[in-house]
Amino acid sequence: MSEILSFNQVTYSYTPEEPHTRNAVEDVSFTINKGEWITIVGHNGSGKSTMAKLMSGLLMPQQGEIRIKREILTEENIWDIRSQIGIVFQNPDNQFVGATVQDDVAFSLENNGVPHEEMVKRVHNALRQVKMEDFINHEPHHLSGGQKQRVAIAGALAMHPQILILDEATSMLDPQGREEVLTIVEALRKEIDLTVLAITHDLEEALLADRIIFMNAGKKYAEGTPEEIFALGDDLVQFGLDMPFAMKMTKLLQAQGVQLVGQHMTEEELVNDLWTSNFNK
Amino acid sequence: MESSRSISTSSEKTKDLIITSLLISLVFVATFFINIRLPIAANGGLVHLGSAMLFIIAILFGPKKGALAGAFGMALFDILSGWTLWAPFTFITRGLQGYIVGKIATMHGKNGGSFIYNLAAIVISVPFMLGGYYICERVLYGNWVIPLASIPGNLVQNAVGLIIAIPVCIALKKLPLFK
Amino acid sequence: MMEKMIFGRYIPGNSFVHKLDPRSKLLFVFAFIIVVFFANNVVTYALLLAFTLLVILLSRIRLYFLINGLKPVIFLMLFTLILHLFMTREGPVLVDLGFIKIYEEGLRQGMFISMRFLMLVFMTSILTLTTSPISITDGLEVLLDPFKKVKLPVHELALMMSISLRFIPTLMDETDKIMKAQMARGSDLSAGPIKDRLKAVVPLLVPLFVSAFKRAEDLATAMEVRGYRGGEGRTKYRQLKWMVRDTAILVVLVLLGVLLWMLRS
Amino acid sequence: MDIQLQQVSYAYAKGTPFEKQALHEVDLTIKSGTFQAIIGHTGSGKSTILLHFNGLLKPSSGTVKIGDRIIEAGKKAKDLKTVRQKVGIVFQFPEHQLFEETVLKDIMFGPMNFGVSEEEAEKRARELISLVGLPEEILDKSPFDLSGGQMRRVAIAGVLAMDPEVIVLDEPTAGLDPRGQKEIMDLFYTLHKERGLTTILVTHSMEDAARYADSVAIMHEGRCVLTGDPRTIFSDRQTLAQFRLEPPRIVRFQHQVEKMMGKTLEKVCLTEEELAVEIGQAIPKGREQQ
Ligand SMILES: Nc1ncnc2c1ncn2[C@@H]1O[C@H](COP(=O)(O)OP(=O)(O)OP(=O)(O)O)[C@@H](O)[C@H]1O
Ligand SMILES: Nc1ncnc2c1ncn2[C@@H]1O[C@H](COP(=O)(O)OP(=O)(O)OP(=O)(O)O)[C@@H](O)[C@H]1O
Ligand SMILES: [Mg+2]
Ligand SMILES: [Mg+2]
Repeated sequence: MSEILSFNQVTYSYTPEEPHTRNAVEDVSFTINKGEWITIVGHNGSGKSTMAKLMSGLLMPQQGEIRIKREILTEENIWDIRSQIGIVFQNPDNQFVGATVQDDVAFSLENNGVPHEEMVKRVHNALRQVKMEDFINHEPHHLSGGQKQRVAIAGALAMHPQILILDEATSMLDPQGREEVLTIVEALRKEIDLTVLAITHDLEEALLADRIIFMNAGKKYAEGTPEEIFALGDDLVQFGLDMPFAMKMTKLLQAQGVQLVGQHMTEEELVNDLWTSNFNK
Repeated sequence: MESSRSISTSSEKTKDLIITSLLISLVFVATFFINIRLPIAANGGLVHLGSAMLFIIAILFGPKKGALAGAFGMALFDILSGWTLWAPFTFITRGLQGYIVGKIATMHGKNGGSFIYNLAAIVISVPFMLGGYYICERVLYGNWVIPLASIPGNLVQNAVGLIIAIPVCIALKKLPLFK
Repeated sequence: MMEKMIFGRYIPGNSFVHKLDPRSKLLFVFAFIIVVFFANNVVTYALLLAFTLLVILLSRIRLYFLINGLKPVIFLMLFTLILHLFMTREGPVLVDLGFIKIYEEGLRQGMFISMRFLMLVFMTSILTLTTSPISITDGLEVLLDPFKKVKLPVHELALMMSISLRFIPTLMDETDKIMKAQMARGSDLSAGPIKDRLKAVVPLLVPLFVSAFKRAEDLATAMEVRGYRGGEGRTKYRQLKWMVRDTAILVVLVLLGVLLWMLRS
Repeated sequence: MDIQLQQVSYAYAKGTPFEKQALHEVDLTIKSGTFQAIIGHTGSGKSTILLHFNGLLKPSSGTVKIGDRIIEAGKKAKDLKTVRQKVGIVFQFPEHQLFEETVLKDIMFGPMNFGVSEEEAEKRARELISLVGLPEEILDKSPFDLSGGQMRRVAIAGVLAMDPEVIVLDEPTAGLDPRGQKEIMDLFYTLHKERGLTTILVTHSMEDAARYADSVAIMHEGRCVLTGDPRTIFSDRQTLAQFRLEPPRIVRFQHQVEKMMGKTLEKVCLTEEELAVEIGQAIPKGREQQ
């Protein structure tokens, strides 16, 4: 496995001149490998978006270093590095630059001086990948939130990025929109070997990840597989999150004296356990 | 808004450009969409807030943004609502007006915070606006008298703009955003 | 999502005029405004009128839209006509009502000026009815390109235009929402004593500015991550194509201008 | 205060080429003191209907009765202020409506518009700020210096300060972290229970509708297609699917469990706690010892 992004003791404060306010991100380290799906979870204000901005060089850490493909992120190489990272932000309206869908997808290509014929090819390709090619001439205010987010993903894909960062990209969407976006991202990962870093509050969404980084008040509280993180149980609730449905159910059932063997992440597992532990003996 | 050390100059420029763009949109929206019903005969009493918005922007953001927002925002309104022919005149006249208001309101380090300067800025800009339209319409109608007809309407617009802009500026000045 | 865009007059279509390059349309309208002032007698005005009608036909715009666009200016046109009728006192008297006399020259002048006015309004309307605001912006950007030499930030201005066009619907939506929210809290622009109506402006505009700034910040971030760093080294996705028809229509206009110049008295 | 919609239709941009019929002959009655959920696919007309509850929109045809006030299509509705005071609306992202210099002033803004005295308004603000779970010091801060979650609470306090009899919520928890979401929903539920506030919740979350509502109405393409108690509505998978909705997770899970057990439970459960008890009772206890 090859390392693609790493934080090494990164600290960032929006107000370094006020030592009493807590740092937005404090002493955070982790490594992400190529092809992984990582999720960052944490309460409102725990520093997740700040981390996304640090990764793309929108902010520079006051301490520590960030490496992208083992290269340290500096003021000099940010433009090069940005072209390898795609970010989709939370508010679908505030990141749509172009007048129409195709203009928006082309925006990053234009910025990077991609020749015209190549641009046309890439725009169509990217829109096909997110299944929006029928909307090529639509204006943003005629699209739903989920569709706008898919266009934003296409805009990122057009640059053939190595890493796709989703900063709560689904949190302003309705359930259908959320579903649309997640399905597309999952499909893409298989299709083009993308590394995905998703920031979210949605624990069911976090279950999709290979690994979860759990933030609390600017610090990394825990890191591990979904099983490991959700085993923290009450800590999750205490730090602003919640337990996934199946786990909550497991606990409640056990409190009712129902026999269950272990902790369960998904409903299927739980139902199976219910069956084997209680009926199928 | 963020700490100085993280921001390169290119990003400041980008942000500035976008803010100006949104100010243009705001002038347009105020002209096209925000109406206030007042007991004035003109227009059935509906007065738009375009001029007020233009004054507010010029006072808070200075001559350059004032001029751009006025010129583009108001000309865009003309183009998009059937006054295409007037758009170039509006562009010049309203741009000039935004510039004058912004220039005077931010003179002598006042930065849009002085009641007297803001008032003077708007009042002084009015003759320029009226004159600008007068000259342009003179060309259009080939007559010295007809353009006089639009003066009362323009005066009302400016007066309402003044009455609204001055208190709103005071309120906005208190925001962390504009300190 | 919301189909609430009721602004803008562009009517998509496939006519000859629609298909023209925005640059040629802009140049055309600009030149037309000059040419119109050449006309000064019946023949030249008739020629101009015929030409205008031809362009209207070619644009295949329903007359309804053009007439509709006239609404705001119809009063001005009538006013111009009447003023000229009564104020010009040259030539033979046509109508004599004792206290009012209408002279032939007055009628001529009134008719001519109103017609000139009408043709200008029509031509500029056709431009905006057949060209989307964003194409107009594209066209202007290219036409103004030479001015880069005198430090006119053409790229920035064009980008500014396109971003503000893009955000108009969003901000209109936002305005509507804030208005409703404040109305629900008892502050209303359209009802109550005048003092209260004026007071209701602050609760509307403050959140509107705050929101616009938040959006500006987000958008700046989004643009920068997508590699935006000013106009240098950028390529353009939207390409304008200058066709034979674009040259043709400008040539025709020049010929018309020459003809009018020769025929004017 | 009952709210009753009779044959209410509404069209946006009426009389323009962009006319959009958003509501079609909606009949809906919300009894005083109920917790009513309104659910439906995006664009089904939920937000539009909500704007009729306090006269922010007037029906194109039909009538809206709010308590003893009647708002009728075609008639001029005078003095909507009393209605607006009695029906408070918490819009989606209510923090976008904050504008005053201090949190205190912002909370006082609503009540003072409705003629409440300054002292009384301030008293209410001080009470409410702790009710929404914020420290009193915050009253003197600028609302723009607060975090998103805090701003949301201040905005909610601003609506509650009007002392409404009915409170209408349009997705009040969007964008908050799970704990914030739960706290806000619990706050509204407590208010509903303790003060008898009629509560109308517009939501995409079937879970919230199931957990809190006494009555559920489904909107579909501008029509109110179904109303009823949540147990009945959420147990009917087919009907929900027809309106592009899914049953809440808990109901889906119950379904899975029932399939596995090969028998149905006594009732359709709407909360995790309820279901756990039901399953506990359905499990063949005797066999555990075997
Ligand atoms: N532009 C800024 N200026 C000053 N402080 C900021 C700024 N942006 C964020 N902060 C502060 O930094 C901390 C971390 O914020 P961040 O936006 O990274 O949190 P988050 O985890 O993304 O929260 P959310 O879930 O609400 O998006 C918060 O305490 C926040 O108040
Ligand atoms: N101001 C407006 N102008 C024109 N059409 C509108 C306007 N507001 C809403 N609509 C349209 O009316 C219909 C109903 O919209 P509404 O906002 O009530 O739906 P909703 O159920 O609240 O959707 P969501 O779940 O996305 O909030 C939609 O088709 C929408 O596009
Ligand atoms: Mg964030
Ligand atoms: Mg809605």
